[in-house]
Amino acid sequence: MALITYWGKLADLVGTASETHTLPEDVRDTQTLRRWLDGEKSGHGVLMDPANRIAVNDEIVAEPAPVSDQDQLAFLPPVGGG
Amino acid sequence: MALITYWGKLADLVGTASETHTLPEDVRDTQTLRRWLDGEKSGHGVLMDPANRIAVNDEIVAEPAPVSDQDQLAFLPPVGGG
Amino acid sequence: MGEVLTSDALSPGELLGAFQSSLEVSGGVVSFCGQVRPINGAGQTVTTLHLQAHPSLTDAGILNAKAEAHSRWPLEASMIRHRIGDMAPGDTIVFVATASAHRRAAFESADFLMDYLKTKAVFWKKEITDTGAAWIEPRREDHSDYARWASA
Amino acid sequence: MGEVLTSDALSPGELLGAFQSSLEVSGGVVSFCGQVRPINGAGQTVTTLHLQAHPSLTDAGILNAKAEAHSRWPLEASMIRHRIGDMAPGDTIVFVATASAHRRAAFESADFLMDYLKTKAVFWKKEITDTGAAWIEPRREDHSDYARWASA
Repeated sequence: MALITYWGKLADLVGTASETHTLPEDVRDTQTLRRWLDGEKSGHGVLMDPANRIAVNDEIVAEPAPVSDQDQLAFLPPVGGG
Repeated sequence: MALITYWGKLADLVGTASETHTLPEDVRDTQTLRRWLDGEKSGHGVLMDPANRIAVNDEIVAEPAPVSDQDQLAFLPPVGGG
Repeated sequence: MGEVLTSDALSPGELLGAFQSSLEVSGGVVSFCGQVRPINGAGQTVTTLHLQAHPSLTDAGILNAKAEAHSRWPLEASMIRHRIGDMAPGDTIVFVATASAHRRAAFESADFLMDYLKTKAVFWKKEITDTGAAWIEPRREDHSDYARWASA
Repeated sequence: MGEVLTSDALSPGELLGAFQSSLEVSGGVVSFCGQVRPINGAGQTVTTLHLQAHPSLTDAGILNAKAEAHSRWPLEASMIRHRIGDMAPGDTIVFVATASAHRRAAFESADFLMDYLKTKAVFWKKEITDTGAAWIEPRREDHSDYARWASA
């Protein structure tokens, strides 16, 4: 089971901040993850948008990057504080 | 009588911070003032140095500027705070 | 949450006082504090600003930026405090202070840290106004401000 | 002496706190404080720094510079406090704060005011070290720092 988290506006857009999924066999990297999950969540492309970055186990990754069913996968929209 | 004041390092160099003088008849502007006073105070040119500016009645002047025997004349070495 | 992030109110005067009394040799200290503005860029009345941080990425990124500031400028010390959670107009969101023997180093490094915090630090901001709620992202100028530091 | 010059100790934390609580709309506040350094540029131990001001020229010049800052940048407020008389190492010589809706305006105007104070403000500084006393004048970098603002 992978833990998938959505941050900032993405939690509002997909309707949850955190969920677990058993990743399908053919989801092996961030590219296949994005396509599959955007369909699951009816994201209408928002989870495909590279402006929304992915962290795998608390590291923001250069994509495509491998993912596995034991990972924590975070979707991070554009950031900014201050 | 003119009130002549010396600020910063100039008070140390001429040995006083403030003095009154009756200006000689031929001292009519800052240029003649500088030459006369540098002789009086044995300034060895320090009062002729344009880096040391003159304020007439609390206004820093563009030189040469007129001076009279009723003026307050201040000699101001290079400034800087902070 | 480490020493950077807090959900408690920030008091810039007290933070600056504490920062300064910790210094030994610096001639110059620059501070920046950012407050929640009562009116947003669209002229709407802001009631609440909500700042969300990530439990590990936010802190790690800020500590990296702090280390980069110390490697680029000769700083004696720096301090970064960033509020998270719900804030009201006038509340301090962020406090940054830098200390150096050289005034220019103190100014530039504080400026650099603020540009980082505005565009690269892992925060998400939601603004609640009298007409609704909206997630807000850095402005174009914030990104070009940060880009100034790339060439140095 | 007006509100700028004082022979009493300056407390930057208290000044920043007071400045900030006076603000209504600004999103960003930049402050600078300069302290007496315990060791001078030549490596000598400083015991006292003496700052002399002129009774009218100093204040008038600083108020002019403040007005110029307000005409060049969209500031809500600014504060300048400068110590005169005898100071010990660690004492605050100068405190400047600027507030604006725009962070860049707050940074640039504080920087401008400090460049003014370092090179144009009517002060004379005498440094007393363990080896004697010397009048000190602005460094070459201070003058080139101020010259940055001429073209804008």
